[in-house]
Amino acid sequence: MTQHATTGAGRLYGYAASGLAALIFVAFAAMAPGVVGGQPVLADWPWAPSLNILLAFMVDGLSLIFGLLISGIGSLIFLYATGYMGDHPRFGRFVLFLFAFMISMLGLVMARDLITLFLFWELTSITSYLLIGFDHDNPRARRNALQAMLITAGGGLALLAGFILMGTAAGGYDLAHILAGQGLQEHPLYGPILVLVLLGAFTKSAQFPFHAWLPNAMAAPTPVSAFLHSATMVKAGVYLLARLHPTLGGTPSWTVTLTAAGAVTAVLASVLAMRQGDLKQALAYTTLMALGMITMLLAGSHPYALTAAVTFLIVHSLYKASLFMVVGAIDHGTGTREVAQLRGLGRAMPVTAVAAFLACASMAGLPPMIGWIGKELIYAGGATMTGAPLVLAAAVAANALVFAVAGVVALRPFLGAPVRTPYPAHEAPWQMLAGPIILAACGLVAGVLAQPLLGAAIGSTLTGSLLQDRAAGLHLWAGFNAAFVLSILTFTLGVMLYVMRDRFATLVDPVLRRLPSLDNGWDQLLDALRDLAAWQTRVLQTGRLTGYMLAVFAVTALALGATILHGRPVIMPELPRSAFLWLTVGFTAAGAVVALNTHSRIAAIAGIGTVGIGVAVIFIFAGAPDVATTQLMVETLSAVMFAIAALRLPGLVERRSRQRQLAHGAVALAVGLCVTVMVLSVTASPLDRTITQYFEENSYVLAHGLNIVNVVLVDFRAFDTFGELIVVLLASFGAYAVLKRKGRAGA
Amino acid sequence: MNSLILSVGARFLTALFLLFSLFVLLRGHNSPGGGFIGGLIGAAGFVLYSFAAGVDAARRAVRVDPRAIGVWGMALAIIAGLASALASLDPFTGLWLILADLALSTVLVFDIGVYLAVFGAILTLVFALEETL
Amino acid sequence: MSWVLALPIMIPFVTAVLAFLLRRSRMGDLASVGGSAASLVVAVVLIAEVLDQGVIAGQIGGWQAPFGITLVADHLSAAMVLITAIIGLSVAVWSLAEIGPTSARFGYHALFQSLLGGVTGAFLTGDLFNLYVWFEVLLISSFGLLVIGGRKYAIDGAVKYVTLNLIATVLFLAGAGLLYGATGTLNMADLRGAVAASPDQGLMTLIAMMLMVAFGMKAAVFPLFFWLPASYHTPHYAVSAVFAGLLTKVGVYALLRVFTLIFVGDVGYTHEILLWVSLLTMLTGVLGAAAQSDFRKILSFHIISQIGYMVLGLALMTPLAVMGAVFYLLHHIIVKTNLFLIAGVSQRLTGSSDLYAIGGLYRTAPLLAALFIIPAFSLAGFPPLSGFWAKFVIVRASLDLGEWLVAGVALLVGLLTIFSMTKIWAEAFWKAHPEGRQPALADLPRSARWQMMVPIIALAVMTVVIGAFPSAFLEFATKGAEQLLDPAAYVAAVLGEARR
Amino acid sequence: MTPTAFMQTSVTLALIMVGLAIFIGFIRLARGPSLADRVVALDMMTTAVIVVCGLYAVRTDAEAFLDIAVALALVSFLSVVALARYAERLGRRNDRDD
Amino acid sequence: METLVACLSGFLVATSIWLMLSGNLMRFLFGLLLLSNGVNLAILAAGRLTPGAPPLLGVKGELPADTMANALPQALLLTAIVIGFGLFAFALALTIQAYRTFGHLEVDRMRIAEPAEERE
Repeated sequence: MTQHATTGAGRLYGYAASGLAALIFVAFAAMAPGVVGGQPVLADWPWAPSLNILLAFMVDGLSLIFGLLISGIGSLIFLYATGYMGDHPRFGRFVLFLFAFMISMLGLVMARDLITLFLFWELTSITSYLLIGFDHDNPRARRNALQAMLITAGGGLALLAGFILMGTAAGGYDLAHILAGQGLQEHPLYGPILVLVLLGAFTKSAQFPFHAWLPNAMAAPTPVSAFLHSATMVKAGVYLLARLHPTLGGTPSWTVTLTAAGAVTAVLASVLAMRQGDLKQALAYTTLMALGMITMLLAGSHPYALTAAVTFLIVHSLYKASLFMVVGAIDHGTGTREVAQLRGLGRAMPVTAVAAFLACASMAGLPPMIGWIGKELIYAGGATMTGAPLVLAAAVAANALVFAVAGVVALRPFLGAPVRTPYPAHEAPWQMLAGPIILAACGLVAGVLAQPLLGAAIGSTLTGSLLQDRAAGLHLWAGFNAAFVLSILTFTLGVMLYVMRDRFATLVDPVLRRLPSLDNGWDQLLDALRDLAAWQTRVLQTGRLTGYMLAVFAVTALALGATILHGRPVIMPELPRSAFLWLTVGFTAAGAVVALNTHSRIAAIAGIGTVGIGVAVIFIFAGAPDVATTQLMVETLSAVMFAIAALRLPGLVERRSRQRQLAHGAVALAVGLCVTVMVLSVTASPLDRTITQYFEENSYVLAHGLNIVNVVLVDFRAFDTFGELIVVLLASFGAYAVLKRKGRAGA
Repeated sequence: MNSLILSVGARFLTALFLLFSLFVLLRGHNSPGGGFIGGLIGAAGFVLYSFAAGVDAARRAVRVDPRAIGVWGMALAIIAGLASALASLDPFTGLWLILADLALSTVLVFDIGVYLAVFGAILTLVFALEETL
Repeated sequence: MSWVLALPIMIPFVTAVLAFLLRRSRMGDLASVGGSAASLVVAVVLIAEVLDQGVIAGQIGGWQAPFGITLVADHLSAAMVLITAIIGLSVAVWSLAEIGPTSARFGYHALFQSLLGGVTGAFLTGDLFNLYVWFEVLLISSFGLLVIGGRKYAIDGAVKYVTLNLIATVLFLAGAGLLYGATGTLNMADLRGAVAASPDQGLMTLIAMMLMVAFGMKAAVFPLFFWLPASYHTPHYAVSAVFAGLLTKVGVYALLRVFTLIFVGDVGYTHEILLWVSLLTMLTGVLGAAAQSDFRKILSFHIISQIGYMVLGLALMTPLAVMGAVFYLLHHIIVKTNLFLIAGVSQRLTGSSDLYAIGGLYRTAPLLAALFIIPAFSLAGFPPLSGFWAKFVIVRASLDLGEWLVAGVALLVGLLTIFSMTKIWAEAFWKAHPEGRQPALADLPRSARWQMMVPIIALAVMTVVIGAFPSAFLEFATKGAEQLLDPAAYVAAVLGEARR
Repeated sequence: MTPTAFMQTSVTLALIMVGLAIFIGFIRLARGPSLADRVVALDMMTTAVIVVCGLYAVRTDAEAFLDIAVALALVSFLSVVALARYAERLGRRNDRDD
Repeated sequence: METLVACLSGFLVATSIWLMLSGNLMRFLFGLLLLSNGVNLAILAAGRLTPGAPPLLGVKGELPADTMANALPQALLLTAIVIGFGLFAFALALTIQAYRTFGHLEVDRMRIAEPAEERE
């Protein structure tokens, strides 16, 4: 990486952000006693009172757990990032985005108003877009950032609709109010609300079938993955499910949907995780598995299931953040993340190895790690759920697979004889080691001291946020029960899978290959969208002016014609007897006919001139000398200008095919007919002449003029005339510019 | 165009046009006419002149850039519209000064503005068209 | 009273005269900026008056309505005037950096100011025929501005723009004339009563449709929008910015005004049509954008799609929906103008507007990148930017009515908007410049940098402020919508107790 | 038949005849075939309109229509001059009009 | 009388549309002129046709004995005619410039601003 002048400053930003995050962590910790004691912290400001929207926040048990995880892991991540990429030329920008992301995430978990929540939800989408695409010179990164953005933002829009409906159903957007109410399970809008909210949550938490974006999001720098895909971004969806569990949960549709989506995601993801050659990809898929597991547990309504969900969430955040950082350290130290190229790193990277072992032990669910308690609880909770056998089977399968993956990640790279790597393997700097070690150690400490450390927080989450009457206890030894048996089964299966992973590969690979790839489907979807767009543009925006005009006139004819049929205006035709008028109308129309098809420019001009003269005669006939004079003057000047212009213009040729002519003629006649009908209908009833009468009476008295038309023009309606003179003047300006400005190149 | 009658007559005709246009302008408030028609007729005079003597000669005869004439007309119309502020009346209210038989008013100023704007605009147009060969 | 209404219209024309007379010196440019600043001051006074007194009306020439021409300002009009002044000043300043002495000598500033005058006149007039006149003023100014750069493709764009818009204005003229013939009045407040009292309601609907086509064309709704994408990418950037902000909005304003004040007799028919039109407008606009690869063309198509939202608000005709339309109108002017200005800076820095031929702005022009994010994401409807509230209100209004399809389309279009905005972002900002250029703001001359960036920053700040502190703006829009849906105050202000 | 009635009838008859004249002039204008034919026909029609103005002034007893006649008489030949110029230049360029 | 003018107005509108659609810019201009005339006639007819007395008052401002023609639509028409002329003049200039730019007046072949799609 190239050295940059601002390197020192960049690192400083990293440390500062880490410190700030640590302060936030402390602040949350300080809030903990009160919150655990059942006193959530509340704050709100009016935001859009006319829409009944608050900028409202609340810290209860659930928010507290998330807040601690986000700020705590965040602090370590900033430290890690400083070691990992502190000399990147745009590291300052990186820290800024990551910090903005952290704040958005904290806002999300503390929001008490649905719209406030949505605000931060979307902010996480934007900031994660910028972070995933941080390596913006790489087209792959840009593509994957877009994918993440579109899927999560699309879900976000569904969520918005869901929230709006919830607001309507519950009579407000204030969560405190909604959760205190009856729950919306019986409300007629429940169905749509559920579908829309789940769409939002599933896309954000990458549940099947929206999971494709998450592994692709690994294009981001590793600190981003470690943060976004362990404790934060992807957890937003599960957070939302947990948060809304009391008001939306518990119905059959909730249970079935969550169980199915969670189970499929968990199993599929863990199978896929087994098959990844890239360590980071493998971790990404196990993240999916964890999200699936939590979603599945949130389908339940029993305290055991929910305790398991919350506990497993903590478990996963701790080990996954740690492991991502470990992988980053390996990448940093050796130049590769390919499992196949990594052996025997334990000697060169001892601290990393320790962190990896500890984290993987938690991931595998080995005692006395917190992961063991989490797994036990999953089985205990799963047993309470509807469809328990299926749930348990899925859980065992997923856990066993993850056990094997843990082996691949933690054992293989560090054990055995060292092999050649792109760089000679070396330990990472301290900034990059602090995070993994601390978090992995937390997994151990939390396991040993589970109940004293976490019991109260989880308890208050269950009773305060999820409105259960109690929580399950967190014990390393819960007795020789069904859960224990299943754990043993899991280990056995896991070991078998690890040992026979090549056999397993030959077994599943053909199946996996045949599965439709959602990622390819994504590209096809976008291509289809582009094709549709291109097709539409070809059809509508053809670049051919006659097509545009035909559309405009056809729409006019259609709009007027349909309305005539719809409203049936009254018409009373009545033919005049004046022979002179007939003659005038006759030659006017004939003049138009001459202009219609002639190839001679002069004949066309003369024809138009005839029409002008005819119209002027009608004006005379109607007692409008001013108008007639103006008409004749304008007609003369138009003819003069045309005559000047015609010298520079080519002759006229009719190029339309017979068919076109017919179509154009039909549209033209239709519009003309509509105009005639309108005029006839207007003249069918008498005119209210109040205004004219006023003009006639006051034109001399008040405006000192005998020519009423002129008085109207310069006095009664002088403002029209003012605009009109500007139009004429500006027309000449425009024409002058168009004719005189020498054409510049450029196309 | 080399028609003797036209080139000889054009000077007189242009003067006649101008005179007639002023006449139409000034009496417009009471009989058919007014700024528009006056402006059109006045401009027609110079159009004829340009036919007879060429655009350059016509431009010289007008002396000022026709666009500027038009803008001054617009300025006059604006002044006429805003003048009523002095009498704290609504905008575009006519102010009348009637001396015996002669009526002077902002309304007339406004009409003169219209005249000049139309006059300038048409000459701008026709001259620009003529010059694009 | 009437002066505060007339001055916002008159000042731009005075400025136009001054700017033209001073066109050969730098003073012309300064006159334009000064005049725009004066307009802004007057617009602020106007809106203060309106906030203070409700709907205000003034009679031109002192002729009592409905005999003379009335100027009226309610919340909507006053806000539109203010925003026009803001856009006017921003673009006038921005123009200093783009418009060269040649365009100035051909009367750029005069045309530009007249455009603003015409737009303001259209917002303030209470007379249908006078509205037509202001439409023409802004139209002819826009013709001039479109071609003043003298580029070849501008001629092509102008041919399409001019021909199609001429058709629209003739339709408007015919509609106004026929409506006069049917009711005997042109005053819009008076027309409300006259149209309602007309014995031939079928005819009223028919004239309403004629005006709908005319205004719909101005507003660029489906399927009458062709002129917009054909021309908006061809003139000076300053010109397309002010077009993008204001021109179509005049059409939307006219629709809003006429179809809440005058033609409410057959809402089941007219507004149902508007509803379908709005949906198709949203969809076709956003899909059109997805097919483009030119910065300004993408933005042009998005104008169409966003117009759909505003028309949708009108079509739904509930207080909340109309409020959404009003809010959308105001927010969109700021955002869209800003995006075109940013496109202008981008073109200046990277040398093209073809997204496949440019890039690298993110790395070397981070300020511009940050400033693009704000309006772009506001357009896409992300909180806490102004566009979020606009979209929120419209979607909520349609959901409240149980219009699932409408809400779905509105949301889908939001998603596709994100798609286009991120496309611009990825191609122009993230991607490296294909020719390896390193476009940076420092490349601009010092003065141009200020002239271009200050308006962009100001507009971006407005977007953020409206989004972050929406309550005052929402309440304002609510009040505006109330006035639209119940025009009693409007009618009373115009006509007094005298007539009808 | 009173003199007024006689006057009215004659004016109406005259109007119809002028109308016919315009129509006949129009036929020349439409058929051409030469450019000069058309230009002259147009001029003739304009002149006929001047007559219409006069007759109409007599019929309605409103002198306002005479003003149109005067103005038109003054300006009408402008278009003829312009068209003639056009014809002349076209001839010089050997450009056929159709 | 209105009926006949209404028919003429509709006829002029129809012919103008046919001309406008022809794809030739000069014909579009012819169409534009006819369209203005047609619409002006429609406005005149909508304001009712009163054969005879022009809206002029007597020397002392007295109203004439028989009803006068409606002054308001006449004023509107005057405005409309002049505006129409301005628009026409601009369109004419644009046509000349388009011819100088493209060498022809076929609008469908003016494809600089919206070139035919190449990537397909």
